[in-house]
Amino acid sequence: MKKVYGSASEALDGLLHDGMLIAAGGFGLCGIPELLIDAIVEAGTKDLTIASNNCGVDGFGLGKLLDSKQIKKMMSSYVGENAEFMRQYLNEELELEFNPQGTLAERMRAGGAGIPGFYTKTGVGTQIAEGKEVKQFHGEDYILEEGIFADLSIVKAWKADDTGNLVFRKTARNFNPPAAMCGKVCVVEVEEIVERGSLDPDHIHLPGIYVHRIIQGQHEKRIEKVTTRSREEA
Amino acid sequence: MKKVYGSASEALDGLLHDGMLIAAGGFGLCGIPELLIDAIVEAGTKDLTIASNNCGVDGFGLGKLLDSKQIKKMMSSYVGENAEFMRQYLNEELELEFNPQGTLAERMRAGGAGIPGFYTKTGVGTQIAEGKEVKQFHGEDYILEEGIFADLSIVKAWKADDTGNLVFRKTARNFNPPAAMCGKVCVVEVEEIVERGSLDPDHIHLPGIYVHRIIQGQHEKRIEKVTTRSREEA
Amino acid sequence: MMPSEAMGWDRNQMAARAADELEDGWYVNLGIGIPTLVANYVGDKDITLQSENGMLGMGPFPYEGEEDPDLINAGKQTITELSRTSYFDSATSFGMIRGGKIAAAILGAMEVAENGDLANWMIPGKLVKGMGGAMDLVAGVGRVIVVMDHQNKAGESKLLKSCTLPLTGTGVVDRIITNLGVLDVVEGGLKIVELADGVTEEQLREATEATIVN
Amino acid sequence: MMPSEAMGWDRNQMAARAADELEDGWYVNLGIGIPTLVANYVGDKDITLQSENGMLGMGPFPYEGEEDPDLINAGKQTITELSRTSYFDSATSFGMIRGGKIAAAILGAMEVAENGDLANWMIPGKLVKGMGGAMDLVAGVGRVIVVMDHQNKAGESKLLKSCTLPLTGTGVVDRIITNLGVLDVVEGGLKIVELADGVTEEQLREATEATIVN
Repeated sequence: MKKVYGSASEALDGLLHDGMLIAAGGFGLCGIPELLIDAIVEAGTKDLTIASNNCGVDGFGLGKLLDSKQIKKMMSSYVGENAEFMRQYLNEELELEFNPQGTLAERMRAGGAGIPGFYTKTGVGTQIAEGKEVKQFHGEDYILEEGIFADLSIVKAWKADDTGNLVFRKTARNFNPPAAMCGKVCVVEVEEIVERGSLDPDHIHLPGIYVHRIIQGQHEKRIEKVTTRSREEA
Repeated sequence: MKKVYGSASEALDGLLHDGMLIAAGGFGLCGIPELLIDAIVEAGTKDLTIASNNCGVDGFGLGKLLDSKQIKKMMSSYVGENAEFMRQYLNEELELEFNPQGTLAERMRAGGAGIPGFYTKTGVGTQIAEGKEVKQFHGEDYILEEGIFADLSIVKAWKADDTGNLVFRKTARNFNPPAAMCGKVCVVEVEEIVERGSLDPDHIHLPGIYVHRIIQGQHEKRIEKVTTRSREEA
Repeated sequence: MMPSEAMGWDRNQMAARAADELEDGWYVNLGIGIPTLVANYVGDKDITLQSENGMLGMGPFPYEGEEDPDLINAGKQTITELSRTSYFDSATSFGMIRGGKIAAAILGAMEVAENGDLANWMIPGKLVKGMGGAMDLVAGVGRVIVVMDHQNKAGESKLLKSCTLPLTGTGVVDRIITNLGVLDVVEGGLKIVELADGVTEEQLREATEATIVN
Repeated sequence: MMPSEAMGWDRNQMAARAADELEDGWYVNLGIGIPTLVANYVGDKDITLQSENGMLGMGPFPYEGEEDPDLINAGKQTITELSRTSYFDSATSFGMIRGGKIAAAILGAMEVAENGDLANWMIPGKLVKGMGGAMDLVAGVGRVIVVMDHQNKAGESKLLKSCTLPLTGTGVVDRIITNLGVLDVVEGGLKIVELADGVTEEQLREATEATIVN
């Protein structure tokens, strides 16, 4: 069963349709599926709902899908690092569903684990709780949050073998595993495809069962906020 | 903050009380906290409720706590690999709450993740659903299962550093991470305590935040069912 | 009526027939008993076996002397790993089961009803060891295939109008492979897909309590 | 009334005072702004910092030229790792937050009410970027410590009878550290724990809208 594809466009072939729900990995610009986003821009798929913690920046990452007006709705915890997002949002060209960051991650993980709903204390008594069921456990209020079941997951990992076993690197792991889990189909871009058996089976972060298609490519890996200390501080 | 203790008894000092709920890692006899179980036998703590997938065998693992009649109730998916379990159960000396294996694992993980309840399709329409809330999502029935919040977790890992970062080995991982997560206090026994910094931070299975006390010791690691193939088959 | 063991497929033939159900690229969970034998018949197909205690890519039993106490399957037997193997914890393992990532489970059963209800975990009045992962599997995997003898030792049908034993899951079975043939759970009852070697449709119908539809 | 910046502790003194709240062995989450400075004052205490994008054991900023795009904190700044560091995914990260494993969060705020309500994520009519992980943190961690100026730029109290802005969490704040002193949320209102250098109780009371109890 061949999982390795030649390019991002090939890997997405047949998987895109207008109005679909896509779950995307990444936090800020760290660990984002750059190449797959570019291929979706190229494909021109419209009216997308995207579950992703953030929405990129002007001209990079998911920001590109904003520029091309392919996004109908974002499900995110923190957005607006780009002017185009705010312009479209204030003009009501873009819908926005705020999710607390942990609720968003857990909703993805829940969707992937066949859990349609779970209770959390996060957001109780706030705007986030509006319209949501409240239930008491052990004398305290919790709200019901629903699992996210995406049509497609787009994910960035560090290494993969050809069966789709994935390894991530440092904080670039972030939302990638939960995003991968919640999609009907999951397409992954990696920096390196390694030989089967070369990844220690104890150290695989996401087993190949979650991964349907893989591409290897070059990543820009742009840094959003370069912060350093001077060597004198040491 | 010293997490490393000299013996299982020392590591459990002050943590045991009659009637408490203990979550234990392990599957069958694989990856069980042998040394901590022995220390609880020695301590003589009574009326224990134990959440563990299985209950050991006669004279080994949790079976020892059955022999000493310290267990009041088991929360398990599969039991009775020992005669003493069945004797006590049929004499109504022992309570038993069956949980489907995945529900048990998820209940532990949920407790550790601050989720007091979640919905699952597992067990809908069966004895397991009796007395549990049923809710529809997307036109299908799901039942509500509650998170497990244990007083103490007892866990077996392969390696730890002194900050409690853990690595497990092969299928001995099993219930150990979810069991570790759901305890107010978590005590871990390992085969080896390694120097801080020698575990790759990308390959830590359970971060030290979940681990309060650690001991290093010798493990019998008994095999329940030795099965082999003859070399001629190859 | 004759006990069914005498008729149709033997255990290995049933396992071979069940292996035909598996498609290239599938991740599959095999129950204990006859389902375990299915692994011997997958041939060249790219099938990855899950062991629900926390492993994908389950290999064969080890050679004598190479048993590893940290490497067992869900039946607690010593096994080996493959080049595709990955390990994970029980919550993750059942996350993939509940989440529908396992394409198929092949399981034994005590009873199957014509509406797809399955009973395979307890007989009231007898010692009950528990459901283990069976309830999670039947509720979660993509396709549930039951492999079992068509009749019990008393010669009674195990394919029933409705189950008499406590259920493992309701409406969960997709296909049943018995020594007499292959049947699908469809609207209104069971549909005969295939007859075992030397078994007539009449023999199969006669050995079946469940409604058989066209 | 004078803007509060002129009185009491400066930003670094507030951060130093907040660092006194942390106990040996704690796992702690620091918000952006003044809370970030707290890391400079933990001294010899064994404190492990969480970055909620998936890291425990957050180290200092890298030296120039050693930035790693795969290693950032929750404020998206480049950082470094330590010998105790571990990485994990966002679901696991917020599992430990929601599950109460993080002993304390030190956060900034726009408003705190005398019942512990906290508002720090949006001002209606202004651009709203989102709550990020703030709602999860205040609902989940063991102890929520707010560090903020006592008054806003217009000289109005940020410690209120009830919040006017949309809430981040209800009844979640345990302790407030401002430039004027330290206050605890207790039954009936706020209790003065400590006065900042050169600040009198009268000055603090005058600068506070919330009920102050003994």
